[in-house]
Amino acid sequence: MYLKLKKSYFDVLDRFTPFLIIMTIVSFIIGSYFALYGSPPDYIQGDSMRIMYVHVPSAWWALMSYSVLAVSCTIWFITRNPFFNLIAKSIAPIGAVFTLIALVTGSIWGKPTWGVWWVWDARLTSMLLLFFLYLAYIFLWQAISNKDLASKISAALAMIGFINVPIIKFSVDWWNTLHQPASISKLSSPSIDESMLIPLFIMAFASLCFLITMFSVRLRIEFIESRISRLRQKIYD
Amino acid sequence: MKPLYDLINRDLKIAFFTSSNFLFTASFFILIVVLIPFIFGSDSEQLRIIFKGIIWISISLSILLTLERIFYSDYEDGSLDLILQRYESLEIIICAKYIAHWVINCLPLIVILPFLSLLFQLTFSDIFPILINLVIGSMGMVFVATFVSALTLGAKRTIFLKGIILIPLLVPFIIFGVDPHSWPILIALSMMSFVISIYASAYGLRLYGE
Amino acid sequence: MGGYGFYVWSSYIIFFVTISYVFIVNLMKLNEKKKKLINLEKHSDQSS
Amino acid sequence: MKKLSINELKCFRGENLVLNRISAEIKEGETFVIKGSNGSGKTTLLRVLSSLIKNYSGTIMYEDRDIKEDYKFYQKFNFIGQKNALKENLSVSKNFKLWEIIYGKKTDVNLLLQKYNLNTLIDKDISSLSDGQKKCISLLKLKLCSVPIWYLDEPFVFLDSENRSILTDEIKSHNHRGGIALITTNTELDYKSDGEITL
Repeated sequence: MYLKLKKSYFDVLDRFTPFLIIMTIVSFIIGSYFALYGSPPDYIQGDSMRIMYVHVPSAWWALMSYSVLAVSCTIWFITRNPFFNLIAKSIAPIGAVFTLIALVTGSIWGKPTWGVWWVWDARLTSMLLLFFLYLAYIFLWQAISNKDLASKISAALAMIGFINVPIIKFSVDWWNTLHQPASISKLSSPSIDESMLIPLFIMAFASLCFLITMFSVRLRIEFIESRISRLRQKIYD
Repeated sequence: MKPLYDLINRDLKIAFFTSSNFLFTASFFILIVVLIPFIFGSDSEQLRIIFKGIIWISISLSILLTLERIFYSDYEDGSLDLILQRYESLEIIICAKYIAHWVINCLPLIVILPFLSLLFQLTFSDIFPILINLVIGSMGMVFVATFVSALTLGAKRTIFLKGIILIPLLVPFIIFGVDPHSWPILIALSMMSFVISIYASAYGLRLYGE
Repeated sequence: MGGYGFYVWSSYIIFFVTISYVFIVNLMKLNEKKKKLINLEKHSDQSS
Repeated sequence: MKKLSINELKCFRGENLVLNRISAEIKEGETFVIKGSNGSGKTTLLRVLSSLIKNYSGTIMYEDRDIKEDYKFYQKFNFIGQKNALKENLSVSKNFKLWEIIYGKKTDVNLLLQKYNLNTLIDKDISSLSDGQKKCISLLKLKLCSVPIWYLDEPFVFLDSENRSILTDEIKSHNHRGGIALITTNTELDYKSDGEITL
């Protein structure tokens, strides 16, 4: 099974990359302005609310990346088109980075709000487990030297991990209701003021642009790598 | 049923011939449990609370430490090839592994648990719910460990990688296992992981047969 | 920032430093691979 | 006529085409040698023929039945791979006990080892044996079941001249009984084979 994608498709990606980079930078600047100065502080949490504008988008895109990963692995299982494996392989590190950012900013937000750096809150705990799922996927690619085998195995594990995500979420919620003292305030507030939605959405958009940029760059790296290995084979045969 | 019996017999024989037999796992548990009072002090009230956690920690550890014995040791010396060519049905090979592995590594803990609980001044009525959860939960954990082992056969000998893959998958079992009233969920979870495990392990073995 | 300045700034700095690090590393890797590919293509043209 | 016929066999490993249109016909009582440089797919061919690899195109027929449809085919061959299937920390006799379970047949291990002058090894641990001794013991698996087809992957590696001739005699007598033998090797055989498959 050869990668049936022409080089020209990836040249299109190459041409779009500068545009994406500019869009990312501009929307991050606008978003940061709104997030840090252009919006009022929350009337309960005060200025620590501003951490949410980087924390929440990271958590969203971390979860979305895992869904993309698992869905593309599933499609790969059905169609056996290696392109979907490349998608999964290139999005995994970005998702892991977003998960890490969500974890770190979450615990920074926790310090002024809860008074401690880490609470065994259901969301934080399941995010931590998600991070391990990402790590397992990435390490598996490195541990198996036969790339064809690695793609099959990691796709299977990504799918099993995807089945496991709701189970982990459910079990951690269950565990949390048993052990958590009720005094700690939850992350989600019932209603978000419109003035907070604007910076949140701009930052989310900027992070998404960043994700797409990184994704296209990594996709190109993977594609070039597979071309290199095929060329090497041609030369040494 | 003959192939199933044969394969279980073979695994049990290997366990008895080598040092990895029942005595080994049982003494491993006893050692971990004995370490605990040195850390937390001899206050029996506190120890009684911790005891349940120790049991689950030690069973997860034993599942993790013996992970490579499920398929990897057979794969490494070539016995897996022999088994795969002599037995037509992968599912029987996998089921035999479940039973043999559970009997060797989890059954000793369950058997000695009532005696160990005497050290912590627990009565049988205290220990009975833990025991039921332990039986169901350890079976589910063995199912998960089997497919992780089957899928990572081609990876280099890295117990850390296998641990990173395995531990997040074991978390739900530990959460529901520790709660004495959630045994129905534990049964559902174990049955689900049985179904997934049969498919995933067969997939893994088929890949490495190649 | 009402006493929360340290937390807010540190989280923003962590966020931006991390993503620009990831960005630069991957861009450098892409350029390196591109060079490698061009070299190899030259090599295969010569050999064929 | 019991013959093993391979027809237009093709097998991919990942993106590489390892076996390209292999055809051969091996009649009963014949020994075939599979030749090829390192990494040319000799072991892959044997694994395909012993249906460990099921993902191939082309047909393999034995006794005029496709081996994919013959669910009893696994009782008709014995594949001795390059790995010895020996547990390093167990003694020879205990390893034989494990093999007996897998092959489903009891044998007198003492007698078997005596026949090949290996009876001094019976209580030794595998880890203390040399590579040649391990190979000899691994090849004794052929004696644990009587099957018409033998697949031997590099059987002569590590063997000294005495054991080579013993193995050659064994293969010859297997052929006399009407058995088929397929051997991969890098070196020349001591006698002329009935045919070759070159990869």
